[in-house]
Amino acid sequence: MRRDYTAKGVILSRRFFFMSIRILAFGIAREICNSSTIDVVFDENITVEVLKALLVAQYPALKQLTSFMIAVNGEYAQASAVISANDEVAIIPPVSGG
Amino acid sequence: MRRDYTAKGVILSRRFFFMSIRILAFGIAREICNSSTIDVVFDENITVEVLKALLVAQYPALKQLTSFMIAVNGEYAQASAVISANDEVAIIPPVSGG
Amino acid sequence: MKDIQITEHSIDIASCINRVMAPDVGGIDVFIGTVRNETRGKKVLWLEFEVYEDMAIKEMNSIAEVIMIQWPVHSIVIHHRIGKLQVGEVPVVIAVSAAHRDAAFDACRYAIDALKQTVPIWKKEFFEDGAVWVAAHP
Amino acid sequence: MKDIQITEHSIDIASCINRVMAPDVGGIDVFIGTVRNETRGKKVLWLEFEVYEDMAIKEMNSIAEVIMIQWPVHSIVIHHRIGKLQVGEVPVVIAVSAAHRDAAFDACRYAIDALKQTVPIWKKEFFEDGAVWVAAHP
Repeated sequence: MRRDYTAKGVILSRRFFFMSIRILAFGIAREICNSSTIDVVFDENITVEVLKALLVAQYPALKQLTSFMIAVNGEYAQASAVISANDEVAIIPPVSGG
Repeated sequence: MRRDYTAKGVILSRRFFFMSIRILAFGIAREICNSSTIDVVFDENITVEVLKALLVAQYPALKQLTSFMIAVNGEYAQASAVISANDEVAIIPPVSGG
Repeated sequence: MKDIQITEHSIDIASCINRVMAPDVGGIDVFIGTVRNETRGKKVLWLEFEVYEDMAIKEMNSIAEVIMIQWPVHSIVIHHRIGKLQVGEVPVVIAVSAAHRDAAFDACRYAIDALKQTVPIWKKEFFEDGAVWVAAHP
Repeated sequence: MKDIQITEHSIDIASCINRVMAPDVGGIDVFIGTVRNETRGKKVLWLEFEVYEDMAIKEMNSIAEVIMIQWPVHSIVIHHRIGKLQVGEVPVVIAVSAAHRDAAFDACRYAIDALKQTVPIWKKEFFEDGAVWVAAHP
């Protein structure tokens, strides 16, 4: 069975389950994903860059945003940063506080 | 009688009396002149520049100020401005509000 | 001293100002954001602010820390309100005190500019004909 | 709208801010001057402010008018206190509101800079060993 790159409580894996993370979604990202949390499962450590690509594949409307960032443990993460098992990961669409 | 260039209610004239003005003095100028008003009498229209020279001659401590300006009718006056009979004239030492 | 808060209640501007006052302070600059009744010619009915609170508090603290390194300031207060706000209400108050006013002005302006760029807070504008997440789309 | 005042009583900061608020305002910048407890390393006991009131009001009005020509601001309040002020008290409050914050910041800073350069108000600092008119001598 190959169910590649799907999300929302399902499998993002080619091989066997290895790591499950919960992604927080805020603002317009929450609306695009239709949920304030998305549970995803990976079979290996992935980078922020790969996660963004997976998210865009799953939720194409994210591509239409001015930009979106990924925060890991409450801090903006670089594209090359590796996401680990117990990290708190969040989708940060363009901020507009103030 | 020649009482040239004296102030404080006396005569700043070589010839006959012609114009009397009251000068307001504020801040350190008030302390230097030892009064908040100085009455001076001129025998002809004078410029701000001449008035300043007369004041410095009478109150040499004014020369030690960082600077001082003359206001005529509540506005900063240019050196070349001519003072007229009913003008309100003021000595404005360096301001320090705020 | 820094005082960073996110609240669902109305911000007490006077108390923000009192917090940064001190005998060795000579100048205070305060920025107050207010909800405007229109944006790009469209009438705004109300706003809703959403926050990623843990991260927002972190980012606001880090803005205050950068300021304290960069300018000789005495105290910084940054209070941001979230939830539903009506026209005229106050989403944000930033107060910065310093011995001399230049530092207070520079730091306060830096704070609101940085807040608008990095703090994970999102504003949704509600119009008569719909709603828009500000800055979301090009 | 401009509201220019010179007063012998303590300035009501909250009311200065309320005066510049409006539904079409998006940002308010407020400058609050406070009496500092020291100047060039010397302990200040209190200050006394003297004013040439008619001219000061004129100059403050003209600062506000220049601002209204130069920046798209909504309202300006400039209140200056005179007489004897203790450490921690507030000699001046300037509040500027605008649709967008840049104008409010620029105009508020211009206002306090201009006020300190042109408005005929004089400050005497009282120390344990005497008193000095600020800026009077080089």
